[in-house]
Amino acid sequence: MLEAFPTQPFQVILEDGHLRPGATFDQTPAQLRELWQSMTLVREFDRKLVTLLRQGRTTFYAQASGMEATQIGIARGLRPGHDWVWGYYRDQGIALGLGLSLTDVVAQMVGSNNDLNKGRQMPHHSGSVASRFVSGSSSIASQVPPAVGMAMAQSYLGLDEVTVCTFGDGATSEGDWHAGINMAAVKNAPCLLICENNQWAISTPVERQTRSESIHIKAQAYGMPGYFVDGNDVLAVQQAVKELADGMRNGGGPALLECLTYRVGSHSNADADAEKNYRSREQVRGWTDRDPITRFEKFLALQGQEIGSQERADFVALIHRQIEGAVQQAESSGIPGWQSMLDDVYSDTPVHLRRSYEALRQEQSGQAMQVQEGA
Amino acid sequence: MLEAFPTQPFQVILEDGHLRPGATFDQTPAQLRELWQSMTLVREFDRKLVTLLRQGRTTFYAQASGMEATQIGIARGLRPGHDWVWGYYRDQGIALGLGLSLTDVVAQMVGSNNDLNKGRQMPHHSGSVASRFVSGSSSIASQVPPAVGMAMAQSYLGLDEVTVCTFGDGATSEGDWHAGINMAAVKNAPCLLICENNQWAISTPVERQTRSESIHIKAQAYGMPGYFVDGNDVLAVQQAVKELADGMRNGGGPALLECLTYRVGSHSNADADAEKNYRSREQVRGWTDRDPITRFEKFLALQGQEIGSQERADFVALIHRQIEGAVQQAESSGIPGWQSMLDDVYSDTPVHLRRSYEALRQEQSGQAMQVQEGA
Amino acid sequence: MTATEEKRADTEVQAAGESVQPKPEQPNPGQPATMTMTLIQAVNEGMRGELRRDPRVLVFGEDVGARGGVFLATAGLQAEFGERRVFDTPLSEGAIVGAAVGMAVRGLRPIAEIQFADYIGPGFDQLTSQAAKLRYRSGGQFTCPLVIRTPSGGGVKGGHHHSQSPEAYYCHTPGLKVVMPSTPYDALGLLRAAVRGEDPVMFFEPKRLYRAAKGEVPTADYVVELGRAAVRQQGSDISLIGYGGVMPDLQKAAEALAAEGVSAEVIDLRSLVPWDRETVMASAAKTGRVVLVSEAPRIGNFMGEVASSIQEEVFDSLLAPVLQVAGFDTPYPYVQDRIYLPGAGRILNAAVKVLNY
Amino acid sequence: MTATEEKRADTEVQAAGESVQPKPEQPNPGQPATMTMTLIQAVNEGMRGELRRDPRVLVFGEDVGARGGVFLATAGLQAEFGERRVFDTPLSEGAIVGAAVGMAVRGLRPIAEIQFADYIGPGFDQLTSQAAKLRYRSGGQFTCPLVIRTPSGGGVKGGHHHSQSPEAYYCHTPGLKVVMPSTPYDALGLLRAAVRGEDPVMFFEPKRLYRAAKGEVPTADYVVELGRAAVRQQGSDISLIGYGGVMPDLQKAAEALAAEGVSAEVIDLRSLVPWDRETVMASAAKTGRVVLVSEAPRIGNFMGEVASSIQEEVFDSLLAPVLQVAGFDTPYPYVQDRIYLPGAGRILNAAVKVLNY
Ligand SMILES: Cc1ncc(C[n+]2csc(CCOP(=O)(O)OP(=O)(O)O)c2C)c(N)n1
Ligand SMILES: Cc1ncc(C[n+]2csc(CCOP(=O)(O)OP(=O)(O)O)c2C)c(N)n1
Ligand SMILES: [Mg+2]
Ligand SMILES: [Mg+2]
Repeated sequence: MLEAFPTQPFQVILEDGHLRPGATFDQTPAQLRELWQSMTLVREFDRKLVTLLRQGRTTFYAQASGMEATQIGIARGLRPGHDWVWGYYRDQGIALGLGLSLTDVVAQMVGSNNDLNKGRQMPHHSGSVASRFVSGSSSIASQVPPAVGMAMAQSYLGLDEVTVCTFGDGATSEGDWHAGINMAAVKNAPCLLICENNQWAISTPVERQTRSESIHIKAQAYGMPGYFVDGNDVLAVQQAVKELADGMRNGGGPALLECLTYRVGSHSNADADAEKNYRSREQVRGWTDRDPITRFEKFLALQGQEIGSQERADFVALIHRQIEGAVQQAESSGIPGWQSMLDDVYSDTPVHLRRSYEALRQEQSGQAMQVQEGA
Repeated sequence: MLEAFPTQPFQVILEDGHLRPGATFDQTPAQLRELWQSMTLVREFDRKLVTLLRQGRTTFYAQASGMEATQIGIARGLRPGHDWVWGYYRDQGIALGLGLSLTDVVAQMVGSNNDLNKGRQMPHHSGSVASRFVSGSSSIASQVPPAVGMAMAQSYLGLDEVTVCTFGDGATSEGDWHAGINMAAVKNAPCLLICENNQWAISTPVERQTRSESIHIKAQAYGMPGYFVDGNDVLAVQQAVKELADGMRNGGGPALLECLTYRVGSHSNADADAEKNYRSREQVRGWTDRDPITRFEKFLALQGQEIGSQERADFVALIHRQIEGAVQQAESSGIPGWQSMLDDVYSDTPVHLRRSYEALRQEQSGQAMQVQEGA
Repeated sequence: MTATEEKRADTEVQAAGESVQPKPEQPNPGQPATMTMTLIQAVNEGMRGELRRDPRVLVFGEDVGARGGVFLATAGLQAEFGERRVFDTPLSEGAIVGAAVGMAVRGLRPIAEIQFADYIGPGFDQLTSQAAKLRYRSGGQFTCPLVIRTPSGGGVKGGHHHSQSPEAYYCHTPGLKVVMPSTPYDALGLLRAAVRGEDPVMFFEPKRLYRAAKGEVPTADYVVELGRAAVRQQGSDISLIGYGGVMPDLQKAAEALAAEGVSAEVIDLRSLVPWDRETVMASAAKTGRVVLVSEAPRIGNFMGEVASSIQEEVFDSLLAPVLQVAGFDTPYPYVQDRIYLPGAGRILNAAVKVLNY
Repeated sequence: MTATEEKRADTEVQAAGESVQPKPEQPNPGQPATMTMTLIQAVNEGMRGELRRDPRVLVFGEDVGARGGVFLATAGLQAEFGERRVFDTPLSEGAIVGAAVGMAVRGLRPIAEIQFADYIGPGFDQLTSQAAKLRYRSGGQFTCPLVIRTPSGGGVKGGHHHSQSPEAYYCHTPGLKVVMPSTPYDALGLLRAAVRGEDPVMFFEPKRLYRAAKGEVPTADYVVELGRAAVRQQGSDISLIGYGGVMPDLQKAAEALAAEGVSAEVIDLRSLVPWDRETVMASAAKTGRVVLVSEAPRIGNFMGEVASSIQEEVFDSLLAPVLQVAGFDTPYPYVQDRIYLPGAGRILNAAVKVLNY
């Protein structure tokens, strides 16, 4: 049983890869390998996408590197396709973990015709109704009240689903974060609110985001339990999420869970140059030394399930091939045309949009004059 | 020294009027009498204004009855005209306590020509720059971020002022409440955030406003001390406010102070009939039995400073006469004319408002046609 | 997730979904064909009917439960449908609007009340970032059919926070539909259409007509489709076009004109997004003279779009400029409440200007 | 409070106030008369100059300190003026706008950055309930001169939360002034006017012109008064009127028209509230043909007000309907970014329609 408001984060695997004395786990060797694979997938996805960005094949990228244990732990603590997740832009690891295919996630990053979102959002806004991973809004913390509302619906409908809502440490300063969490508490909505505390919000460190001693302690303001796990320990995150989600299925109320981790990459490619102005390489290095995948590999080795170097190389190569395939698939599927720009505003097409459609049709079919465009 | 996060509210005067063992106070007998007078003024203001409302001489009224110790305690804990207060609509007691005259407060209630706000707001939105009591907005909790900004300015300017921001229990659910308080903590702004917890927000009891065990405990979410006083004990409120404000003058950071009290009147006259649908007379009676003025009178008697019945009657009569005078003064000052409607939108009068002015001038001088108005 | 799990999950949800399917509205043979009611009774009836018809409908907001709402729009609903379906929320418009979005995504039909339109502000980001864009941004995968009901407009001497007409903000937010009835018939019909539709709808209720607007309403089920204006009075000389709280003033101005032998067409837009271009253009083309009336501040109000569109589309038919009668570009005042509002006199003046052009 | 206390309090404040009085801008004799800069450099220079001139000026927002803002608009300011005057805030637009209001009431001159105009939403209530109404509601007792700077508009393939043009919301909020420069000269001059003025100003910066718009800027102190449009090109056949990011497209369309022998007048509104009715009406009356261009969604955008006003005021001079070229009534798209934006072609088409009318 997870303890609320602990002083130290809950761990299953110690920094050196040993099982914490007293800790247990019930994953089969195959399941443990799957965790490693999923985390590695997220890491390699970052690497590959940064390369693609450099090649000009995508326009924007924000790494989840360093946060793989948190994101895969969350996904693996849930019942995918059953529980719902309202995440945020950096949650590609959760998306992949919940079963969105590489094709889906890559298509969204490219905004191609095979994007489930029809190319309507910038990269990092995947969504899939089949995976119950809701296409997010860029507006920080705006996912919190809707996630709570969804949990209220689940409880009204008597479903045994839970809704997970994830957000960064920066998000905790927004008014809607508070508004939503307070509502969850008052309505006892089965919403698991998870902070992926990577300690930075662009250039603002968490100490200048809030003066509270931690994020999870904020749960006290809502009469809700606050839990704290080592976000670089995939087994700890998975166990915590599973325990809390299962508690909610059985009528339990909401909880706030803080996963302490670190963003080892830059905020996004747009931030890569500026990063040196606000954080030291030493701080980053301190956290790359605490890499969640490396820690898990040490654990596997200590459990006699070492990842061999050939196995690793093969798996990484496989992922890169798959991503390359997904990119090619996206690219060859083409980009949504002008017509799609006018769809899905409403369930129907009101007269003003029909008129826009007609005007654009004429323009795009060359019936209108053209002026040479370009800078 | 006030203790942060206590389990029981801080008291100086016990329910039966005895001084709490160990408690002290330093008011002179004259100052104690003044406290009684100020609380009685607030009480009688409610009575008289309700009468005026019935007579159709005002349009709206919201009683502070039951909350006099909180409001007068706050005003008397501050340096009036020096410290600033961002209050809310029910703070007529603070306004009067800070030195707004009955004329000022009544004129605002009437919206007459002698209203400092020029009749621009509905009743209950007094403001006076001389008293540093800011004309408020009806939008609940919207005063919190500005109050914090003002405190930031005070600290930037090196002033020894503090800003007090008051709000109801209901206000604590709003996003801006959180946004502002978090900012105050991070910026260490000398802002004293005071919740007048009267346990109801219209028909919503505080238990359905939040599930936290108290309001002051919410301070933990901001790494800020939370204090708790008996809001029906004027000496406790005054001492707490003074101690906290003085601490801030000397470089201390913000604090959250909860004054536990009760709204014994209806939310407003608009709510008088509906009240029976949501709260029991027993609950109200339980709290009228704990009346803050009665308690203070018992205390005075035990201190050998009893309020004689003649003294009381004379003082009450005086107040009613003064209020009646203020009402007559307001009524005879007239109502701001149409021109005033177009002033003070900006520091200057942009062309579109000059045009409106011209159009209205024509209309109001009868150069435009008239249609018989009225239902 | 294995295929079996997937199957089971689906079945569960469907089962839950089935238990909350709407029932067809049943005709009641004993009932009279119409009833007289006020606008607020129609709103109340509208919610009651939808709550009865469709178990997916929930009603919530600040003080809507035992209190029945500060205007009593929800009076009696909690008593009839219980606290699970009609409930109070904490004092947070962000939470209210946001919760409605999430409920709608999960298959419910939330009707949320914002106590006054002046207080939507804290829920603004939820409306513009979440409700308005969810369908679009997800390529139609996720939708949020919901209704935000809120009393709006002036005339109750409530000062600026109980009198504003903020509808233009939401009209300028693609993805939201916006309506404002001015009669009990329309209130009931539009509310049903909004609840049964698939889009987020801002439902503004002109509070000064809550009890002032009375009318006959069919007892049988009907809807008023969004996007259709109502021609309140046919006319040939001039078109007076408005919506919401100003409608009685338009009627009064039309009567005054009639007394002078001028035949005014009176149009109630009812629905702002989408708005009924066809009816408006036909009228403007017919009369060639148009006065647009709204009580919202002039700059950027919704009638700017209507004026701009009319002159774009029927320029040659216009015999005079399209004039606007609007609120002033000031915060809504307190003591000058009645001066601020358009009113029949100002409408008549504009009409005369247009007629004498 | 006793009279002595009152006196003392006043003196203290004055003393504090005195220490933060602005210095008059000093001419620098060694400087060249003008400098070339980009729009974002002008914004940066504007803040630097005001920070130097007036100790009451503070600059804050998300990531504006060490990071220098995500567009580097505040680059170098914290290094020069320290963390007391240029600082990062928590991630909360409500707190940022609200804090600016409170600071301004206490005598400071806050310049707050909202990272993208799309993120003003959480600060909407602070803007509309507090900033816009404080002077009015207090009868002029309290005022809040402040500037909210924010990058807005599309063309950077940022999807709907990095591309929107929400200025109409604020234009429709009496009490706020609203400007949007499209040149470095105007950016610097308007920013100074905004900071030195006594009102809350929404200062929208068309982000796609941040580096694309380059120009000569005087090194001497000057301001661009709010409420004055700039006639970018005199012309006699048609008026092309716009503001912000679309201005280069208007110029391009005007060039294309010139090539066909059509003389277009090009007007940059620069200031939306108040807007320059005089210049616009004079131009419309002169040419009789007007195209209004804005990239905001059409319904309820600011140009609706301009169109409505033009036809009201110079109806008889109009030779054709006033046409609008605007954004579409959809959430701002991602992949069709360039199709969504007006662009010179669409402006030219509208111009030709108007000319051939
Ligand atoms: C309402 C809002 N304000 C500002 C932004 C701009 N912004 C994008 S990411 C970000 C930092 C978020 O930090 P955090 O929540 O900690 O998430 P992280 O990026 O660290 O995963 C900001 C300020 C935004 N997207 N939404
Ligand atoms: C943003 C906003 N939403 C709703 C309202 C309507 N309203 C006025 S008073 C009130 C209850 C406030 O309760 P509380 O904060 O406890 O103060 P109290 O009236 O008890 O003193 C509500 C909901 C408002 N004024 N502002
Ligand atoms: Mg972070
Ligand atoms: Mg209360």
